[in-house]
Amino acid sequence: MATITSGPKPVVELESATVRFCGDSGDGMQLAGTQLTNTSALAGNDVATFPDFPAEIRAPRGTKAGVSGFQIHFASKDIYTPGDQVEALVAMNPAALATNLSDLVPGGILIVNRDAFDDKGMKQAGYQTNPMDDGSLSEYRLFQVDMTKLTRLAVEGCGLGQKESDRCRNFFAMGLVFWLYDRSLDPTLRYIDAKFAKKSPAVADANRKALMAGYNYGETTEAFAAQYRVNRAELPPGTYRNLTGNEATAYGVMTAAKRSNCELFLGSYPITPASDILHELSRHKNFGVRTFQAEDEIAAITATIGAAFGGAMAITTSSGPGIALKQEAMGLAVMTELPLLVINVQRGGPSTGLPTKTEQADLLQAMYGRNGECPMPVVAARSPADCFDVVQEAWRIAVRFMTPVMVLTDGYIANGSEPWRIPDVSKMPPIEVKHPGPSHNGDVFHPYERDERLARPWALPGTPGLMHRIGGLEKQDVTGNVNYEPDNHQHMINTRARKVANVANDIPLQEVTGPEHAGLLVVSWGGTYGACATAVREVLESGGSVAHCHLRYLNPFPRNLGEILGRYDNVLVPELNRGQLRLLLRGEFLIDAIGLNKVKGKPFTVVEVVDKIQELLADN
Amino acid sequence: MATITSGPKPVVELESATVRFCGDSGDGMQLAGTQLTNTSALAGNDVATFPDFPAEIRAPRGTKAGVSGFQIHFASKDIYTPGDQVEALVAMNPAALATNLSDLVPGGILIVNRDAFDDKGMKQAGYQTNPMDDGSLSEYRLFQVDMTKLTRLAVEGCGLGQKESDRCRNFFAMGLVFWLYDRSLDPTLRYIDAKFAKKSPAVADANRKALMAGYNYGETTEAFAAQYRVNRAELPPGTYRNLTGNEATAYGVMTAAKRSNCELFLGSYPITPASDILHELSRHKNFGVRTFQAEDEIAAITATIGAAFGGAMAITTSSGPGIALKQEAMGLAVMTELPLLVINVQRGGPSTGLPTKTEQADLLQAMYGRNGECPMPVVAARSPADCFDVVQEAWRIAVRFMTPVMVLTDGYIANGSEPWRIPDVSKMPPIEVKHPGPSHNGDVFHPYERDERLARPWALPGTPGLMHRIGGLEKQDVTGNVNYEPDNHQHMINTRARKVANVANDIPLQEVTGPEHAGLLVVSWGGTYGACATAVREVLESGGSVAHCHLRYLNPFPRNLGEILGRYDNVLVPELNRGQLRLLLRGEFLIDAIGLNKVKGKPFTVVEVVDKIQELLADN
Amino acid sequence: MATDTALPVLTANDFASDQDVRWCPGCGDYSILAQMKKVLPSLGVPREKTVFISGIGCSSRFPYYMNTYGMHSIHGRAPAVATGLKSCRPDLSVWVITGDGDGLSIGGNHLMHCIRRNLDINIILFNNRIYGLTKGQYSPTSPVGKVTKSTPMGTIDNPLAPLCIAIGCEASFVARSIDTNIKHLGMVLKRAAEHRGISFVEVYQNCNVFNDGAFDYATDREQKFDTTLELEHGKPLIFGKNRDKGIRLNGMNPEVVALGKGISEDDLLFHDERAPEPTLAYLLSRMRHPEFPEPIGVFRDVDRPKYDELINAQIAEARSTKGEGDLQKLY
Amino acid sequence: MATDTALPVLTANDFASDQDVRWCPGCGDYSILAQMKKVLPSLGVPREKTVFISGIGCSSRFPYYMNTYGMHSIHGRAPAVATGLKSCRPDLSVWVITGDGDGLSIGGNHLMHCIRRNLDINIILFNNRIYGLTKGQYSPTSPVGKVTKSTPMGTIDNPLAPLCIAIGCEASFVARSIDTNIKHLGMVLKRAAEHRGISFVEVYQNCNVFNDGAFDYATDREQKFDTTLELEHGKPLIFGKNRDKGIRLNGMNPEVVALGKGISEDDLLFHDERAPEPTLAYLLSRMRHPEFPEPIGVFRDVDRPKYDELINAQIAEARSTKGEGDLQKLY
Ligand SMILES: Cc1ncc(C[n+]2csc(CCOP(=O)(O)OP(=O)(O)O)c2C)c(N)n1
Ligand SMILES: Cc1ncc(C[n+]2csc(CCOP(=O)(O)OP(=O)(O)O)c2C)c(N)n1
Ligand code: SF4
Ligand code: SF4
Ligand SMILES: [Mg+2]
Ligand SMILES: [Mg+2]
Repeated sequence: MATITSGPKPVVELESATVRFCGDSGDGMQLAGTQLTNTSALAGNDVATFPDFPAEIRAPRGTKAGVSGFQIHFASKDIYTPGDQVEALVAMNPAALATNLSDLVPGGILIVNRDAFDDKGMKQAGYQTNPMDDGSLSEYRLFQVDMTKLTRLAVEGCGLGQKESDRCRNFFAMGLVFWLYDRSLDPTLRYIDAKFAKKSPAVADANRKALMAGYNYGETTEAFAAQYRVNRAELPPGTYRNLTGNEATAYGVMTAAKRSNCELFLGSYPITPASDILHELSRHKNFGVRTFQAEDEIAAITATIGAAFGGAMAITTSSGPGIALKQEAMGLAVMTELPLLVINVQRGGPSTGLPTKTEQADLLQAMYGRNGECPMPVVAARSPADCFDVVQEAWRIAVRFMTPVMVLTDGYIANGSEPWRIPDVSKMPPIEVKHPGPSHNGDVFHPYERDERLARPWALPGTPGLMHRIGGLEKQDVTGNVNYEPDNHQHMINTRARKVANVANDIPLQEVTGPEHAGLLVVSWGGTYGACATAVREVLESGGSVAHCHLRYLNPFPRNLGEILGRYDNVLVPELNRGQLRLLLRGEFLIDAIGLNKVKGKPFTVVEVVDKIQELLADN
Repeated sequence: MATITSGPKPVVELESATVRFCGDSGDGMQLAGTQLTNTSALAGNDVATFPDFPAEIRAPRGTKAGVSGFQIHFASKDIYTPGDQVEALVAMNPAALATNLSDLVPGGILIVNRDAFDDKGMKQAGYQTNPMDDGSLSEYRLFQVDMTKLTRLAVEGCGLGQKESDRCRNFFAMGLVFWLYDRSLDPTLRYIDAKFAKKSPAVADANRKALMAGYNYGETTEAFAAQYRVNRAELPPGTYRNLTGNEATAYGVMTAAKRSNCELFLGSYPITPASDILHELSRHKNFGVRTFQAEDEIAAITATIGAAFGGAMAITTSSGPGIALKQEAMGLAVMTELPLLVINVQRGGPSTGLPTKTEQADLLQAMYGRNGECPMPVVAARSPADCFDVVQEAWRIAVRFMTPVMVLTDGYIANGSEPWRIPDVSKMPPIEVKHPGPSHNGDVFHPYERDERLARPWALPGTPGLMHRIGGLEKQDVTGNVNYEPDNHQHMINTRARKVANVANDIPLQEVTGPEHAGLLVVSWGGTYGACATAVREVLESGGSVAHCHLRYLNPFPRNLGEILGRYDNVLVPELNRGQLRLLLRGEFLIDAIGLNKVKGKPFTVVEVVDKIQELLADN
Repeated sequence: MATDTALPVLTANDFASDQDVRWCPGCGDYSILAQMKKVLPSLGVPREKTVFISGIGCSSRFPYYMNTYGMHSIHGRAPAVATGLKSCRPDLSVWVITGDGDGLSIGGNHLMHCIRRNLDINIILFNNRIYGLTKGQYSPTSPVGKVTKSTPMGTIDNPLAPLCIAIGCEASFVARSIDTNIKHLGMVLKRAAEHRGISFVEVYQNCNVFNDGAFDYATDREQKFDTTLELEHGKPLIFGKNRDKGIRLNGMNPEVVALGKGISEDDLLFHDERAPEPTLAYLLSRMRHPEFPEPIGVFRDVDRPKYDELINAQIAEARSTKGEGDLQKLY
Repeated sequence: MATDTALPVLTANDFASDQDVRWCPGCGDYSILAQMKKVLPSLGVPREKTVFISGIGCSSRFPYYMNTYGMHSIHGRAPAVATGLKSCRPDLSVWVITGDGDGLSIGGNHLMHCIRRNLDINIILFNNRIYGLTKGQYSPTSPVGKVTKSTPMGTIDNPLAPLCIAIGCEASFVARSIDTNIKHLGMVLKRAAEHRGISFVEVYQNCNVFNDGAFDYATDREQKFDTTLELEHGKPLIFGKNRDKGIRLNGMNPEVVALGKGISEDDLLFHDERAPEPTLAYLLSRMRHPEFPEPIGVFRDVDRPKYDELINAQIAEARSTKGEGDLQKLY
């Protein structure tokens, strides 16, 4: 297979690069982004990505509402975010240029498909005059490329109609960018083979040609003076692959099932941005994964409860509105003390809100969304790859304490991706699950007789002698019989609360990055990890007195959290909500935590966090 | 109609009396209690009641699970609770005696139906020997009455079978108690006429005879040495009637509908203890009340949203589990900014929990049970009669700010009753509702153009020129068009929050009973008002340094709450949950509020609150 | 464990739990419970392999009284709970107990989808045409005009016919019986248990406290022969104390005819449980008192692919084609 | 306001909102939207008296494109929203727009209860046999074996037939049409609007992105005459390019017969929209491709009491018997 090695032009070495492809939903920008991501990951870079697509299935072609983008940040150092600003922007049409230009750094590389700038296209984008001619782009390094024409030329003779030919444009754009960043074409050529060679050789051939054409265009034309190169990053040794958060979640639950030797059952109802977990898991039936696409979210979780009663590793996945619908049933899971996972891929709310945008506004719903005193452990993933670890940790807690556990991720990390260090399955410790064996002494079984952690036995239907009934009415401790006595109710309310509190004894102590004592402690949770970690690192490097504490465990909090919070003059809690963790910290620890809150459907930029930190440090 | 005036025996005057009828679910104890309650209310006493019945429809006759009780506290001073302890207990069978005796004060009056103490009955109650003979009741003033025999004798010749005859026993018991407390029989005789005279004269006649027989038994037999009398209380002038919380809620919404000149629509699905609101409202169709018994709670609230869109005063009623199911739809109401009431008659949780028991554990669900940042005003009623005022206040807020409002009551005040001062309809101020009129200029209507309070216009379908579409997706301010722009989302998130915060400017300042400064401030909300108010009064009378602040408005808090909290050395928050208001107060005001928490399905006793207050005052 | 699977001969009492039964005296639920306890030992399924799942309602208290595994879940969701359980544990014999409110009001959608998927479980719907546990509001099966706590002027909702719904979803087994008709009820429960795939059974149940006598027409010694009709596979539709009346098809519509005077059994509509098309079953499910005698017995009993079998078959197929999953390869 | 109620003559464009339509190019929803805009002006209902309520889905974006009142509510709940609105505002003409997922999956129960109550609204179900908005999972109407994002090995759920469900709930008006058959679609929408009581219409709609060609058999120039059958009241069931085939009743089962050679039109099954019993409509709703041509047009059109009329009639009756409510008296 053809391998093109770097050509004659000078190569500039960079520590990191941030590139964004943008165009119409139909232009295949997500694919372009994914290819550059995987290629960079294979090249040993650390990468972080941010796909951003419209809520509409497909808005009218050429409109701003229809613009789809994919941003990749790849570097030779370790990075945690897809980058605040774009250094190279590829715009396939006027609408894409209009909606994305503001993110391009001054002096940044701007590659535009000139052919798309006809009157209609410009009108849809709201351009009176062609921005490439009216000087409005002068502050950027503009490269006007007739991508449509060039692609058509390149694929001539592949026997494609014009429509199909134009579909190859994204490969041309990829080729050009790959040349610009000195990336190998091999992974993409392999992808083309795997994807199209059989189905339609003509298309495969055309895509290949377009890709090459783009690459050669960069190399041969005068337009581009130099190439850039980002060397491999010093990641911990191991083999890596690129993974999105939803993929990592799916792999994580499959791995947890294996480690606990359980059959895996997923009860789910499709909803953006959680559906991909269902899609991924449904592809792995040979792992004994049963996926049940239910009639609604309530059926999804109650089926999950049924599966848990039967002894499966049972999980349900959804997002905001669907989670709201599951709350009553979560109460049943708490009452029956069955282990299961409720995975909430948070999206923009309230109500239907902004389905394809990210947010962190379901933390309090996770804590308090149910009727009555109904405690559930809550954990949150901090990055795409972290989803893999967090769901396994959640399952460990669920079975050890016999309780449903809420796992929070969000649209940003669910769709975003990063390199994931492939673990060695044989080295993973088992997740211990105990089921009481048959009993023949004829005694009545006690389903609510508890162990030292206050967990009840997970007795499975089919086991002789352990017949018992559970349900949502208050029950007598030990016997599990329905019971309305005042003291028993108080005892059970306390017991359920203490059981969840006990989880704190089974999780690691909270760690802090940065100094033991400082002017400011940044406390974050979930998907804002990347921005906060990067921001704190930058401020530390510039000598600021700040530390970072990122919470994976939100209920219960780690045992030492209160002590940690006490060590710092100020506490800053950046959240993509109006201050939900902040309320919990204030209420539990009575500290005057300060909030940095943003609810725009977008993640924090590093700069936003840095500025707030500097502001607070300045105030002192 | 016969009126029996007080007889020869001496009459002891009391300031208050606490009486409890208890027996099998089939023994008509609720009726007995209600009659004594109404009679006492008519006699001008202040009264407070506590009906307590089993969750089972009808547990096996004679079992402890089947015991039903009704407690009445009537007094010549104003009272806020049904009384901690019982001064006179009427037990119709062994199970009732066994389960209720512990609440009777030492030296208290104990009236027992001797006939019910056969072997079977005593076995079911767990008595080895007859408690009336083994001296175990010696510390009480025991009166053994052969109620069954006496009743049968009394109703002889009314032409009833034995089963029906025995059904009259509760009237015999009533008669006896009425004599004991020197109460008029007239209201009960009137009740008998109204209820049975037409349907079955024989039954009416028998009940009348049984009632008289009981009364005469007290007067004529030697057994009872004296009568007791509780004089009329010094209640504010006006005409009073006795009302349960659910009745008051129903009357309140009907009154609010009238005051705002709206048609009333109730969308509801039956659930204990909220169903009686549906039952009551469905009886008043001539007030233009439309009651829709929906297929489930989700249909109930979404139908309510549809009715609100159409311009009705739309409300939905439910309890814990049903409220959990309504959360997603509440989000739609918040997003569409339509006025409606969600009334939650709280019951014991979590999950199905203790359906007939009371609890206050849905406050945080009310605040945070929805996905995304989804603020809703929350108000709570403090007593049965207060429900009448609170729902009207809630509706005033809902229409003035165009927002759904959550109203919290609980099983204790919903089923309990107290005298309610009948208001003068003609003197009630209207609740102002504005609907924009037709527009003929052909301009596009702006459904999200706001007034100074940030409320949007309530434009009704049918109005020419105002055609518009609303929904659950994020919308552009002013135009109301679907909009996913980051800054608009932030703006709308802030606007919805500010709008709810603005309610604080339209509600009265928080008041405090007791000293301006003191060692302790008791902060309560909802149905615990009575116990807290009484406890604080007692401690104040005994010279303790304490004050009481009862919150009707839970979101937003009154503007001056923070300032008030600051004035006291300590803050005690008694709640029938694990500290939900406490969390909110700590989180918002960073004060180290102390909790008195009880989750037993029962209200606080005054003593429990007094003891805690004394303990805290002692610590200082 | 051989001893356990070797099925010691069990009696009805072996299936009784240690909890005392808490329905109102005289409630129809008692006799359904009694018949269930009588039928189960005859099925050869050990107690520990039997699971009762219910929602909320008087009827839904049922599982507490059975010495089997059970879950008294939440209102309306039992069919969904059962779907998760049976999909993972096809080895279990799963029964769903529900009421006319639990199953047709809040739970109607789960019932519908569970039936159309043909999950191999038995659903018994106790139809007392009222909400019992919440003390007497009308239900989706209450007749129009019914005065209840929530409808003082009578209901205005046209009732749902449970069997019409089940047949509309292509239920593979559909039957009806009556609480007091204990021999017939026992037979129907046994047939339901024996059928593979979804078995949907409506049982007329008297709520003597809040809807007493709702089914007197069908239980009354005198009337019942004229108001009900026992379906028998392959037999003509005959009823009446002296079996002198029958149902004849007139076009698409059934009509009541008197036998004799020129009309013989052969002129009558013959019952066919196994008719591949549900149209006949649908027509029978539409026959209502007082116009018609109401059919009881098995309306439909056909074989269809079962959800729990299919979901596990796909697992097996995937394993045989792709081989047992290997995480290390997957990563 | 006379000027408004005096109905200025409106055109399709008057019913278009100012929002640009955001469906994929080529989506079947466009032609349904076009027909709706065409039909509405002919109904004589002013725009401000018309309300469109939808749930969530591509189809449910519909209200945004109409210059009427509208609500894009939450997933599956549109029928319930409409129930509250229509009960309080019988003066409005209310349309519910839903999809096969919105209406039959999460919303199945509300649909069922709304239909059985016979609320006087029109429900249009866009059936594309897929979840469009969430990008291609199978829906309750997807055929068994359908490979989708969530069923890589094919679905195992037996699909629901929307019309069977509607008829099982005694819908008083039931019809079916096809997005591309615009004349027929317009006719059906008009008939639905004219019917008083619930009008349930299933529209075959092509999702050209996630389920392209699902209905080719019914739209293809060549085949459609053999694969669909236009129902006409009082007419025999005839189909085929040369109208040379018909449906005959064989016992309870329909069968396809060739006309001529001994079989005349009179031997065929005749359509009767107004049959009081829904059995015929049910039988027709069971006819499926490829065994049978699929009937399109009006299956059933009968008159039944309407929920919104009844609920308001009780108010009126209460007022006339008890007199307008007086709070002071009540207290
Ligand atoms: C979510 C929820 N909504 C409402 C209720 C109250 N509720 C309990 S049972 C019931 C209906 C019972 O009727 P049915 O299913 O016919 O059972 P029955 O008591 O008649 O046997 C209702 C409305 C509940 N427990 N949970
Ligand atoms: C409570 C809730 N659950 C799930 C979703 C995600 N969702 C939106 S539309 C849809 C199904 C759409 O299918 P259909 O009703 O057939 O409409 P179509 O897009 O095919 O027109 C789903 C699952 C949601 N928005 N809300
Ligand atoms: S209320 Fe009716 S259904 Fe419930 S237990 Fe009593 S009699 Fe049976
Ligand atoms: S996804 Fe399908 S249904 Fe949705 S708009 Fe596109 S083509 Fe239409
Ligand atoms: Mg019932
Ligand atoms: Mg669809």
